[in-house]
Amino acid sequence: MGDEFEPKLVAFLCKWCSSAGSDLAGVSRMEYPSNVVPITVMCSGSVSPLYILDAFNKGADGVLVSGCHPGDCHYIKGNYYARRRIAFVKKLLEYIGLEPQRFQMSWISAAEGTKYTQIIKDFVKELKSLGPQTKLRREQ
Amino acid sequence: MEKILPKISFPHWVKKLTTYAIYAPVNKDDLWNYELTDNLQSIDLDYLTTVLSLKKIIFPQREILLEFNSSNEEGIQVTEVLPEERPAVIFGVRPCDAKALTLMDKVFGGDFEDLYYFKRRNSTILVGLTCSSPPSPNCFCLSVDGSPHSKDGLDILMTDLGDKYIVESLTQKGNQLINAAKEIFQTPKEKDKKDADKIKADSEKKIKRQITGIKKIPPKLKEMFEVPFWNEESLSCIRCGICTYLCPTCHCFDINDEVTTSSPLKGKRVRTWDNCQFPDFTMHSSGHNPRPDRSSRLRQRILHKFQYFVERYKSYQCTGCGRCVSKCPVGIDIIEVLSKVSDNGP
Amino acid sequence: MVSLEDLKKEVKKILEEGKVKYVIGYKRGTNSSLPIPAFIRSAEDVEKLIWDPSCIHNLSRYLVDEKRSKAREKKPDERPVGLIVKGCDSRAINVLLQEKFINRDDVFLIGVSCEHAGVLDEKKLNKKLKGKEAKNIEFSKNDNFVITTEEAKIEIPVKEMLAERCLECKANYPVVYDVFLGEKVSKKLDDPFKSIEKIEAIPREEKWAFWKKQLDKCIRCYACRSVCPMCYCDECVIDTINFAVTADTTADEKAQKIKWVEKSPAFSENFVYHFVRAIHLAGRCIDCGECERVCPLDIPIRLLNKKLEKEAKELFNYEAGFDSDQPSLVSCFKDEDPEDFIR
Amino acid sequence: MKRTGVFICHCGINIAGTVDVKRVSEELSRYPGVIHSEDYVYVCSDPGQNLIIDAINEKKLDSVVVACCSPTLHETTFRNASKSAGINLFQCEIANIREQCSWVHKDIEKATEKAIKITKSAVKRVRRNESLDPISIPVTRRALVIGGGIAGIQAALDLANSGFEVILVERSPSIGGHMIQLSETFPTLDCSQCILTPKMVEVSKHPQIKLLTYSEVQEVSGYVGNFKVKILKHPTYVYPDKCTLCDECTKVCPVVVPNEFDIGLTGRRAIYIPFPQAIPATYTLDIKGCPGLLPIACGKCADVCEPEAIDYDMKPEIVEEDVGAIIVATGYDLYDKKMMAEYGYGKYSDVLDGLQFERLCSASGPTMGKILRPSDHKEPKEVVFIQCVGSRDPELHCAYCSKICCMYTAKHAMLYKHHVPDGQAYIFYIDIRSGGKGYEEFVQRAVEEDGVLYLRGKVSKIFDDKGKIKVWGVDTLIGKDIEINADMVVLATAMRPSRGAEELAKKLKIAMDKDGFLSEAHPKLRPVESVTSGLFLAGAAQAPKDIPEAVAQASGAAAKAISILSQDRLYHAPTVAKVEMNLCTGCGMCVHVCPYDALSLKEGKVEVNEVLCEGCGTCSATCLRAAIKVINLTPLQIHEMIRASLGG
Repeated sequence: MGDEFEPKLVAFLCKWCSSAGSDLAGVSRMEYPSNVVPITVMCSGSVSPLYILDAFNKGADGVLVSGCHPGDCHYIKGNYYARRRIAFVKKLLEYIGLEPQRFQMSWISAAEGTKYTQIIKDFVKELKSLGPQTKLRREQ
Repeated sequence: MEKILPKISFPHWVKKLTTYAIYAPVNKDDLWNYELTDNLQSIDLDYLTTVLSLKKIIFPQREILLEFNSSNEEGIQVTEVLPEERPAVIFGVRPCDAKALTLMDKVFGGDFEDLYYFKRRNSTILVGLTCSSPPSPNCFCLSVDGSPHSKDGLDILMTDLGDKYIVESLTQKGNQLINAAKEIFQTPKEKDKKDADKIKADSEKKIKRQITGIKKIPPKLKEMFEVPFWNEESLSCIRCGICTYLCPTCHCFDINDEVTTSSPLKGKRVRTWDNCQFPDFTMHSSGHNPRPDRSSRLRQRILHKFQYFVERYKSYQCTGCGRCVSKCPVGIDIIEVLSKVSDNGP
Repeated sequence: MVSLEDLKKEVKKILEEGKVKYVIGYKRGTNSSLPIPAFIRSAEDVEKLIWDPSCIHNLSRYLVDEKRSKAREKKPDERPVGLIVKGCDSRAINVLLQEKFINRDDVFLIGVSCEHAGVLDEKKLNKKLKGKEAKNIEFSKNDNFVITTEEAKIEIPVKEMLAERCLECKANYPVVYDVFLGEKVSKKLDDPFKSIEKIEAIPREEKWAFWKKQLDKCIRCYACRSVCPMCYCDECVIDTINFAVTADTTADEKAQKIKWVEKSPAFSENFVYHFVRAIHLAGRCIDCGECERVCPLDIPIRLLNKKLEKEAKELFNYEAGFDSDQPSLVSCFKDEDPEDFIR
Repeated sequence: MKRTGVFICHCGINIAGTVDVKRVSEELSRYPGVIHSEDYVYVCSDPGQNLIIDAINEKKLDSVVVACCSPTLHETTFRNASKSAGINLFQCEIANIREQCSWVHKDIEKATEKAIKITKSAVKRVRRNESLDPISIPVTRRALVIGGGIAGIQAALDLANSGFEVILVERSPSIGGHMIQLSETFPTLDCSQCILTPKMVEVSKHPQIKLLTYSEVQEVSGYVGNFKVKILKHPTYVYPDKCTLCDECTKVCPVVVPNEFDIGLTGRRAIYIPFPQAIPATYTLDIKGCPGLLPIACGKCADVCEPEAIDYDMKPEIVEEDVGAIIVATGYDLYDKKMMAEYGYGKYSDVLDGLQFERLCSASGPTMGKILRPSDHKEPKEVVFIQCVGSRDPELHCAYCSKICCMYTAKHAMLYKHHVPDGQAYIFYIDIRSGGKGYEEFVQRAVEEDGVLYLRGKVSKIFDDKGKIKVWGVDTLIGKDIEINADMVVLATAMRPSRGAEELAKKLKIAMDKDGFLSEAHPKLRPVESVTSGLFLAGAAQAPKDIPEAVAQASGAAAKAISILSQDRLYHAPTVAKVEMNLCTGCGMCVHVCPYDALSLKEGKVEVNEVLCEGCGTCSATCLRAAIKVINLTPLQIHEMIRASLGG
């Protein structure tokens, strides 16, 4: 089993909701695959499309951007801008033929440790069935 | 050595050259380019000037120079990465592109031989083809000491005689290539030679564009470093890199370290084409840019090709392929610019 | 129909009145039949002007150079620059106004209408002429292209030779101008997103193969961004050191440059470049098609930008270049923006 | 390159149980820039913190990464420890390897790999952190309260009594708001005016309160601690200090206009005092009704004014004030009656709204406290009260519940029964919402003691029928149509944000919710703050509320304001946006997206107001040319963190 493909998942979590939600998952001792490495940013609105491309370019098999639910943004409306920006990134990635499952966005509140756990579990499962992401990654 | 090769025998010749990588002009989606091909039935004579010149094979846009690795305890290990030495044959080479390589040889040769360049250059055999009619409306090889049937840089020159080619071997490498399939080559008749001469002579007449008074240009340019002329000529320039990247003689490059992982440190040192028309080409780390605007960059391109290079290597750094003229998005025309220098310069 | 004589008259007038410092229009090129940009400074120069369906260039791009050179001058001529704009070009002006790159009084716009349908496609023309030179290009009464070469006069149906973007154009007349020539006739030829729908319809792996093949070709000559009026940044984010350094630039600022892409023209790097450019043009690209026209490798760059134009329209009902007062697409939102893709 | 120290906490077995901390420490010790790497059982303990301090001193570290629990827990602890060893607070970063790693994974090998990536990522980040000091801002120790209703009065008094100068701005000629119009208040039925007027007088006499009535806020600039306010003071044409309240002027004034105080049930003159207890106690000349300010047009009031208190040449005045905090208490208006034509409001004079009914019940009202029909001054024998008029009606009117109507309608019905014991009160309702101290008991009392008849259902039609008002409705509990021949109908119309609130919100840059009420910073945790720091909300301007809630929020807002005003200087996190001037083209996209209005364009470049900026970074993702970034979480840092997270 040691040779099983272990996807690399980068998760951009907003500090106030999604990262707090993942903390809650920890406090509640929920279990999910270790394939995800979180990068806490201040707000989902600060996630530049370049970050997403950079992650794929550097070998990520999947990228998650997660922010507060609409209306709950710590910074009032950053997640609304994120929603627009990410929509374009997602549409364009799919347009060039990247598997849509590789790039996802979610709303995870500070109370949704369960949701975070579930999303990571599903995401990793999907990535495992897709296999390594070779389309956008830089040749090693 | 001169031989006749019936066109139907051409595939047999290619088939014999199994040890070589075979390149030829290939049309993909209406664009011609020299491509690696394993199924060369004929050389499509109808082909127009390739978008990129031979440069992309001999001096590729990206070349790995070395690899570095610090994964073990002995510090950083550096491994030289040399190009593969598989001998290659390039068919259908336009004389101007072959000539361009002779110019590039001067740059990469000299006191320090560029190992990477010459590994490829020396293992490549160039089979040229006389341009019976100009492959581009902007061909001007005659103006820059070239011709549609120039033998410079070629190992073999083929000329299309209808149902056959007359094949002139020009070098030892050329002879080798013919000898690889001796049996299919015939001895040319006098008429064939005469026909070939006629085609060559006619081919020159078909070249429409020329630079008037090219000889006057290098000395004139010498006096033209600071004149408003460049400003005027570069007004429409959009500072893209087409002219330079498509030029068969432009050879500037940049070297970068492409780091794969930082711990342990691993990566490659690569050489890539660079482009004097880009604003960052001359950017100093201090922030000073000695060629800050379009006019100084256009001047650099012209002066390099028609003054500095001439002074140093006694030849123009231009083979008249016309690529920069045809592909300039805004119609900047080096023939026109130089003609103006010749007519009106100091 | 825009008459060349009217156009010359207009240009002559504003030059003679001293209303503008110069006018950017089109003149005959030296290397082929296609026109090239002309910088008209005097009334005599006006005679060089031409106007026909091969006047492809989006001249608004030169406002970038104008702004840069103006910034370098000690006592700049504050008069506006005269500019001949087609429908798409005028939308570019609107975006530049929206982004405060120019002020409205920096430009004097001579709007010309594409009442016959638009401009031709250079590549389609070259294919048709096979190296022959077109002496004259015009429209016939029934809106066909009439191309006169040395040997013959050929009539070609509009759809065969028109630039792809003109076939899908939404407004073939200028939306902002000071002087307007021609008639505002809206002419719809194709579905506005026909070319995009074609790609959207193909299976994912074929899409991927298509784009892989296309972006593999890129040699990063950057002609696409160089010709783009929206790519007016002094430094592109994907460049590493091409940095408009001034005396105030700190060492820290220089050290903070990021190498998002390598200089190597590998697919992964080309992809980041083209993708970022497309994303940055979302809600800004006005589909002048210049990026695709100038690409020496024929990469269908327009199909990337146009895709996001489609999404902007469909998801957010946003169209670029029609209103210079609205906030940019990505600097506004609506509560009801779609989020069906969010988990 | 920096000299970074890495400390890996075991957290007992919380981390060490799943993560091989020794291996993390060893891997990190080989990472570029890491000078020191060690693990310890509890880094947050005193000996643990001492390890950090000693390592900083001994190995001349200039930055620290602690791999431990979530930064929400011990970031401050470790930053302070680092600071005590002489390095800047911002040179310490936390790698969360507990909540986000050891607690959620079981496989030691994999969890260790991940912990290494997280820690390397933090090292990458701290390497590019700048040393920063909190931004310090001076504070103007005065406050502005906008709105002189009960909420504004309460807030002003709380502030003033705490020793801070207050400017209280009220749009109308007197403070008091809607509360002064009420007769009695639920659930205690104490007299509204009796409890409010003492507070109004206190305001007028308070040395720390500067009262500006008949005034409106025209412009607000600046930021927390340092607002600059321009207030437009409309001319009243009467000098309050000269006016003796003799009332001679109104006797001669030829103009009668509807009296706002009685919601049009009575008239008043163009020169008037809104109500006898008005504060400031003075007359106002309303030029909208006045025939003209030129003595030639009328001039009667000035003629009879013996103290010469009337001055037709009085001009509008702009008052400029510097304040440190602002409380917005602009209150509510009732839903526009034009919208409620379906209930005959405005068409039949005996269809009243709640405030009009209050005036009818009020001892100081037009009928001296007698409940009489406006049409014929007869005592109504059957009165229908309708709740949720305009509220809870998402299709046609307002989706929200106006909250106070259930209670005041019960009160109205009760008051009616007290005035007309033989009359019958009907109440049409959807639900009875009587949450609040003594509220449910109050409603029960209306039903049980006063015999108010509650009908669950909606009214379908109201029309005039020979001097009576016929009310058709449905009782949905018994499913029967109901017809009532009423003498009077009272509508509990919805509460709306007061007129002009939207305009004011724009001036103050306070967000509004979809209904036009001012948005609080957080619905649960920051209910009295607006998103802009230094701006607070009180009363019905934020959402419909009753008097005790308005008062409580006002006191809360005052306390919040005091927490700013009581300081000499304010400190603001320095991790704010920063502009690379030579990349900025001044397109203004970031200015648009900034939720805090911290960005503005100046000479073609964007400028950051560091005090307003909260460092969210939305600007940086919006900028097409990476010309703006948030200090200490820059794109470069994230770029390197991405690399580290992927094992590069």
